Amino acid sequence: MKIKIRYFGMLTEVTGCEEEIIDFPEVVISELLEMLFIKYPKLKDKKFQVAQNNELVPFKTKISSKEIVLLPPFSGG
Amino acid sequence: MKIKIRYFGMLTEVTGCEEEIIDFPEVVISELLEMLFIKYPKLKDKKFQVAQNNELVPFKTKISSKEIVLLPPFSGG
Amino acid sequence: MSDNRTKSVFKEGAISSVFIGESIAKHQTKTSIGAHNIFLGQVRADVIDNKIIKAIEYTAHEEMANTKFHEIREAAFEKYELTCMHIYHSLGVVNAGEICLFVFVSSPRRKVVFKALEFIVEAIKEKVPVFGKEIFEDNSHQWKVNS
Amino acid sequence: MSDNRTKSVFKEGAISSVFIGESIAKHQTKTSIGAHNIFLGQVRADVIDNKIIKAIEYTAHEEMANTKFHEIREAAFEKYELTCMHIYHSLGVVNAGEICLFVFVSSPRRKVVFKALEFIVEAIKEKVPVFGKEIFEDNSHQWKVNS
Repeated sequence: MKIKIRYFGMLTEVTGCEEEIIDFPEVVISELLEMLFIKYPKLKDKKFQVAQNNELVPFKTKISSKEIVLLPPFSGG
Repeated sequence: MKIKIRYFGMLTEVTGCEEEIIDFPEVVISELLEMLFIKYPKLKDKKFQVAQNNELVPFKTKISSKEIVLLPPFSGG
Repeated sequence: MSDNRTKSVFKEGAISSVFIGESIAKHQTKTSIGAHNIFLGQVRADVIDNKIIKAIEYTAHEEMANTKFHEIREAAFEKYELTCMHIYHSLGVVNAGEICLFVFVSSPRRKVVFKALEFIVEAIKEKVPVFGKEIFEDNSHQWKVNS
Repeated sequence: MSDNRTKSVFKEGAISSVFIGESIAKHQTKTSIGAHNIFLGQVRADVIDNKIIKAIEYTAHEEMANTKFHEIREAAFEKYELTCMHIYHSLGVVNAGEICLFVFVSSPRRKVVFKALEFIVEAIKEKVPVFGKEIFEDNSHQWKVNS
């Protein structure tokens, strides 16, 4: 399954990109994150939340979208 | 003792004036009011407060200013 | 930083949106400010017994009102960490839809501005001797009562 | 009366004082309104380790942000008796002293506008995925953290 992963704010400095497409066989977000932690070891030290379908979701959620988004703490306003 | 009495808002419709000078021998505001109630019987039905020296004062206060002000309920803003 | 404490509060007639915009612009050189909060009172065209209010005519005991505005300003600066504060109130006729009260507070941080603005507006309504005469379209009137 | 619900919230660059003044002017035909409350977020020139912040560059997850702005708007109209509500947030670079957030609520009566405005501003800070990059005068940066 090909998934687009998007990064925002300070996370883009860890990954060096704003988005990437990863071919990924697993079904749960936490498994995807484990893979990303191997690819980007510094990501593990960052505070972030995950959204899919424009909603924040717990890490144990099944992937149900073609797009997974990693969001650092919000700092609008 | 000559005292200037000033009226504001709806009270000016009861007294027909915004200010008047009254020659008044007494020393307490409530006594002044008794006299005004005789002059303007409808004043008794109105809600108002009294100020002297730019401060609201109880009716039992002694007159210590040349100017006594009758103020209906405030309705600014 | 509590500047402009002695500026006059009363303005003849309505307070224009251009004046409000210019007041905001003047604060853009004050780069310690992080949050502004502005209250605007606008004259409503209320309908009472089938008659529409077309304007409010404001009068005030000006000397006492200025004393009270000054006390409210001092109390707000004492209570809250404000960078600046401005209060303007109309005197004379303000038509329905026009602005009669403009209160503007600024602070480095946001949480304080909400509390400070409400404190000031409520104090103005309660303590300042201003009187509104509500004028209907047929030129009859009634005296405004604050709730 | 909850108009303008679908207007876009994000604006490229700073929000000008003229734009704010014009927004106020547009509400003067709505004569059921008695009270407006406006929050403005302004970029502070904070000093951190002897370096001055000269600007904040904002980015956002726009689709999710618009969903969240819509939810906040619906919740506020549900909770409070508002005549109208407008939210604008900057994207891109906003210099110190310039305005990056403009929230505008209006209601027939004043008490509700204070509560509604604070509710909306706090919800924006908490729920909307916007990210501020604080840029120092030497062009180094740090990521903004909301308190």
